[in-house]
Amino acid sequence: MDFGLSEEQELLQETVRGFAQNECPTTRLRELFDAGTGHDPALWSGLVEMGIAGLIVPEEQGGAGMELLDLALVAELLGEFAVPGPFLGHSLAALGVTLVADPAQREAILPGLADGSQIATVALQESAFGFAPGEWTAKIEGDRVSGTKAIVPSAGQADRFLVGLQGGRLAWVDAKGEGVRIEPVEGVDRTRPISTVHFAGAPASLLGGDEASAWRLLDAASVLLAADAFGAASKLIDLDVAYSLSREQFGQPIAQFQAIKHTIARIATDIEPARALFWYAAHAWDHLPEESARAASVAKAHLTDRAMDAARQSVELHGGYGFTWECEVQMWFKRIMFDRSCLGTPDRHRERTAELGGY
Amino acid sequence: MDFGLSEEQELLQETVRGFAQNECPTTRLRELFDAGTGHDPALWSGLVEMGIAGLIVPEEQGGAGMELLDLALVAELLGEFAVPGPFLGHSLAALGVTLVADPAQREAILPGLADGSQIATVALQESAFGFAPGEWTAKIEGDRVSGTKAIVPSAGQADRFLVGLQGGRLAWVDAKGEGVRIEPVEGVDRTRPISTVHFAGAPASLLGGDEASAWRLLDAASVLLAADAFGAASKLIDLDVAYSLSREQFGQPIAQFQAIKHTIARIATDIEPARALFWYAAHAWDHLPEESARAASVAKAHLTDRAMDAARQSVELHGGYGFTWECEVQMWFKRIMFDRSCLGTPDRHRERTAELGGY
Amino acid sequence: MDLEYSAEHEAFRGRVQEFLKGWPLTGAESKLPMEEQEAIFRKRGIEAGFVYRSVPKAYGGSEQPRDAIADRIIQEEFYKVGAPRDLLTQGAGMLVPTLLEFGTEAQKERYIPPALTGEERWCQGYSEPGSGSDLASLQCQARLDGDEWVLNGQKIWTSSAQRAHMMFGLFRTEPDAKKHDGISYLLVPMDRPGIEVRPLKEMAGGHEFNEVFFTDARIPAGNIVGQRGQGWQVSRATLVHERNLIGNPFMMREAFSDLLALARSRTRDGRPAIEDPGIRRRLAEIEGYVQTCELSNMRQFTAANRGEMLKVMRPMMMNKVFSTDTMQRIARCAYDLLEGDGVLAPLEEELDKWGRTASPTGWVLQYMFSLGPAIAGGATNIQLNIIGERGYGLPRDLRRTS
Amino acid sequence: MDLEYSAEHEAFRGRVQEFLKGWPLTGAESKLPMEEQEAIFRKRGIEAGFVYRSVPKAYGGSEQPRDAIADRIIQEEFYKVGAPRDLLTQGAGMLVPTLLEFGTEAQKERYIPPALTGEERWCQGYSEPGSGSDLASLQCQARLDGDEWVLNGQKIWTSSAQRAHMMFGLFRTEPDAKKHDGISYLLVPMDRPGIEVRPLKEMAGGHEFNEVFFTDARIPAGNIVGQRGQGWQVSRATLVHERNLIGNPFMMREAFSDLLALARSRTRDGRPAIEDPGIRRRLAEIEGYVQTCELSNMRQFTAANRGEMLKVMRPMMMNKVFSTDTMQRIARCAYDLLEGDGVLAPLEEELDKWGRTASPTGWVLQYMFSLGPAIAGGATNIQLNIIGERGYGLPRDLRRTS
Repeated sequence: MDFGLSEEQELLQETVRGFAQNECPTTRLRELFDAGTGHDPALWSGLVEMGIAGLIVPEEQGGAGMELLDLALVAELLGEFAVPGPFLGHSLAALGVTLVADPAQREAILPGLADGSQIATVALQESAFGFAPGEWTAKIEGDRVSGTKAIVPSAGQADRFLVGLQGGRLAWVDAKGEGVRIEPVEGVDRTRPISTVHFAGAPASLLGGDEASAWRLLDAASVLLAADAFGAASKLIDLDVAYSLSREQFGQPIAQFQAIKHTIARIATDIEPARALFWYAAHAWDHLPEESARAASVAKAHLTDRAMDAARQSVELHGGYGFTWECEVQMWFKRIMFDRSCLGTPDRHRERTAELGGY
Repeated sequence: MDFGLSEEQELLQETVRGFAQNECPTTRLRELFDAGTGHDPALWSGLVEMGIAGLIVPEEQGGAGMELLDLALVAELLGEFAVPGPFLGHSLAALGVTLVADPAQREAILPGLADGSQIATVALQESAFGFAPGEWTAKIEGDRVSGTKAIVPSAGQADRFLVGLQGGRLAWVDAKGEGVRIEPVEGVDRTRPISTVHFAGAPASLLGGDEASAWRLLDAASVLLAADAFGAASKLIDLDVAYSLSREQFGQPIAQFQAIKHTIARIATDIEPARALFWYAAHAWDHLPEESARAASVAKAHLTDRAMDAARQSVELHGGYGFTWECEVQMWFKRIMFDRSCLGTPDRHRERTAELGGY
Repeated sequence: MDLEYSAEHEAFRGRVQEFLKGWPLTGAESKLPMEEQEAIFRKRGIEAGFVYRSVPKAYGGSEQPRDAIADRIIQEEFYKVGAPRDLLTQGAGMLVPTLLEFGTEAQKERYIPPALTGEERWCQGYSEPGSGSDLASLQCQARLDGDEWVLNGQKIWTSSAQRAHMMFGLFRTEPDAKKHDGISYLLVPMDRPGIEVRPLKEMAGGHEFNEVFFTDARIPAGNIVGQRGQGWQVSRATLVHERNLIGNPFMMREAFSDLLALARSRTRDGRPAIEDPGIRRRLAEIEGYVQTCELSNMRQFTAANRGEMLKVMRPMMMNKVFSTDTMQRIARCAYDLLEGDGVLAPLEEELDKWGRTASPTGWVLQYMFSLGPAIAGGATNIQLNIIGERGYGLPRDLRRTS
Repeated sequence: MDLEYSAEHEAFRGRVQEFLKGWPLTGAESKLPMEEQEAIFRKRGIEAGFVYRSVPKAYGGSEQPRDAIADRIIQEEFYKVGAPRDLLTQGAGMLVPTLLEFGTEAQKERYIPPALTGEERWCQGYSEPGSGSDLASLQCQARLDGDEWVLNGQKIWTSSAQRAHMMFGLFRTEPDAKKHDGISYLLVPMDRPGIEVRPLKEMAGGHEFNEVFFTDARIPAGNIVGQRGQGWQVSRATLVHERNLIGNPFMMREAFSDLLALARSRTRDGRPAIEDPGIRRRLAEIEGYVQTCELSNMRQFTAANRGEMLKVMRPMMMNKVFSTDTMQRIARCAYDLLEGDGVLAPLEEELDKWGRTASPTGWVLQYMFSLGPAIAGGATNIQLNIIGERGYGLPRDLRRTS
């Protein structure tokens, strides 16, 4: 009975933190953010070298065979440093393949994902509203996939797409192959670019799966997005504290004003205890199948919503500066907008929580 | 084009304020509150003498023939001083009779209400949930009324009941007559006692009316309850200001702490501008029939909800003392609970606002 | 209380409506660039006595007798058809009233007419990096050198500076005087050497604000309004104007209508979102706030019209916090209705429109912009201090005494 | 991370469950008054090693090796069947740990055993009218006169004082020392002449709190815990306990279950309220807070168990504000579900139950009680100061220096 991180997990977080501090400090993040490509090959290589690309890929296929909790701990730190890149889509694609592919397919696909020689991403949600597998309409006929997918993360960098089909099945599609048209969409979060992807008879391998496995994949997505939002919100608290101590008004740091102090204390109280939500949701995904779906939806809804509140408060706390492109706050504000809107808003996940909880 | 009070109306408010200050100061209110009868014959006589009992009764029947706005301005002040007594039920009963009775009935009933020789009240809502005329089930057969009514204000003091019947019709019933059983219910607001009233073939005069006229009566009730809640919340702001200036902590008045100062500023900002809501709803009832229903529901929902927020904040602001029976705050807290719960909660009135607004 | 207009005012409204049949322009005029069309129509409005009513004819206004109800009718009717009336620019809206009160005859003649037409564009130089809500602490210097002021320092949050010909601003001219007493109100041509405008990009991507740097920039000694050291008092007049501009109730009602339209067009569970009971209640609750803004505004308008402003000092102080909160409620609800479209970036072409919107990306922009008012023109915390202190007699904040 | 219990602990749970088959009592014992039944069972729990595990056998505890997981298992299993375990009274919960840390041998022997059984009931005398959240400013005096302390002054918010035999309290014994240094921790028999208890009725109508007045009341000089002037430090230990007591996650989950039950039983538009989509989302949002309480508690529990409390200092500081907010959310939602029943007064017989509820009047009571925690044990504003200052290094409030 132990609800805490292992030494290995704390070390993993320290390692990723050290990497992010060195390779993605705010100055570098700012360059990438302004450039707007949402990708930096060097950064991604660094993560690949650390084994992040294959963290959750089984050891037999060259991965580290770790659990969703480990991946979520990485996601937290990538959120904290707003690290740009294809981590989210790539991790979910690897997870999806692991979940539903047969041994031969796994053997064919996963080693390339684990060693980073290929980047993959997921194409699941089809509109602003639908994200549930029951709403997916993409079809496979023979070995050709057709359909349109919205909010596909890092599609421009991807070599392969894991595509959600009617009935929750998943297919594997070559991003550079025929019948695939990537339509970049300007997303608000410039660290994780999005596209609409049109598949018109694109050659594909059907991997298998059903609605249950598709939900399982979505639950993992919820956990990673919740962890990312938590990391981003933690960073905002740090920025708030630093700004309130350095910014003077009426001859004293604004932190001296109780209204400012209490605003920060309230943001922190909203966020810090909720760290346990994504820990638990990840652990439940790994070990407590009966709790897993509900825990994932609770974590996604609660953490992304509270993080959004924190972001709004942080902008206000930074005064006029908070409203500028120059102020760091906006980069995390937008990161959280992505986490909150992508693959089911808090409302959607609350409706699911109620449903699963037998309200 | 003028959205403000007339000199007469300001004078009316001054008069009622002077009366309440003299006859119902907090010390007297406290006695009545602790006694729990929710009535003080001397206080009511004073209001009768000032013409409040017949304020809205037509001049032909001995009343002052004033408008709902005037009555609402009185209600505001009765809320501000939490004046106990049958004002609400009596005023609504007089209004209801004026709305639907035929000339002979008006002549028979209204003079007694206007001169205060009789006290009347309304028996409309039948359960915690239903308050809309469409949900009334009380029946009249011949000249006998049967049915059960909940949350009847000041039933113990009433000589007559105005009873809502199926289809929104209204009947006039002798409170002391056969077939009437008054079951006092302990209400949280000890300034306006409530009862469940059972009518079992009680002799009655059918006055007439339909769902539309019943709604009109309910709209007037919404305006009066909203005005009462506004007055109560204004009083709470005064109490908050006074307490925060007098109570010392860490060697200074707690008003010196920005958190306290801002709490008061926020409460006041929630309440003060919303004064215009009950003014408008009352004026619309008097002169703008097309706006009237929606304005009444908006005012009831918004003002009673904001006043409830103000009450909770005021308790917290008063610290441990705020939690006691001794602290004045509780009397207005409970007054507002009544205003908010009686004849349709904010949720109910918002659903109606949406419906009427063609959302 | 009477929400009807008098027969005289209804007749006046008729004249306004009649006049407004002339907008939009027709024929050859309708082919002109929009800016010219607006200038033409505004000029006609002045001639008809509907535009710039409080500005003397000598300076280009229509010099009408004070009549708040007529003003309101004009506002309503012009708003309905979107016709050009008084410019709400910094120049027409803020500089002109200040000059009318404090300017010399020569200043009025020189500056007011082109500010009214918009031919000469103005920006406001008050805020500085070190003095956001604390104007009295400003540092920008003006030193008199012969018959010229020499300016040094930095202004920030200068909106439209990139397009402005002139700036009215506050500069510290008496370094030895106490905080409030050492400031003067100067008029600065933006084309002088030593003045540099740098854009401040907003988080949403637009560019409305700027930093303005002064390095030994020289302007004539006569470009001062009021006396030396009197700038603080001179500027108060325009600050009051600024505060009143915020919280336009028409804007609020329009934003709410747009929100309702959004709720009708978005989907929940395969049906219009507006049919969801939870959304309906949330919208109705927001309408309570919107209606409060409108009606509180009407109450203040009446008090102004009656000359009883003292009676509405408290609600006036609250306008800004209240309307900011209300706009945030609207924008948040809209953002929730966007669902997955909340990941979209505002479109380039929408960035300059702080106004109505129908598109998802426009709502994303509103969602970010709705944070702006909490910051602009005095942060919410400062406003709450004002309400608590001036409105309810609570003590002022303590200051560090080191 | 591993939410399973080890085989040893599962075996331990088995033993606890086996033991708990003895509750409720049966046969002749079940006819005894409930208080006696509880005493009997609690005694058996001590003998079995499940109750008062951290108290030495010499003083009536069961003196078990420290094992936080075993404690948790006991808590879970006892809670499930509602069996009597460690009393959470002021005596057992707060005085006993203090005496164990600071008491003399004689004090331990005299006071701990009857506090554990509840035969001797204690109340806490900290708060005073002039020092709510600011304990160090307290004024109640104790003057040494020969071999007796002479007490004068007033305490307030003394819960259960009307039923207490003894009070542990803070008194100013060194009037010349600095604020914190002049306070001593005294043990006061409540039956002494010169002590008067007056009830403080709560707004809901109940009577749990009191004022206690001292007028030349005399107690033996030896009734002091720790040294003279050390009372502040002695009391900190129990304050830490008090803070931890607030925010029981079981209580939160139960209250949420009760809320769900209420939503099932109430009607909206002729159907169960729980079918309303808006209510469902609101309930699910509240569950997010409830789950956060539970899991944050579990995280803190693990840290305590590992001896890594420093890692969870921040969430620990937040427990009180967070759980108070969450209980308020629950009570508010319940109050909305009550609709018209929100006018009802709490029933007399419910007034002493601060716990679970199924009746509308019980929820009205909860609605009022949910305000209590924001006030008790340090108001929310003070807690926010602590979080900001100790948790995040922000500066302390300024004080008036007059």
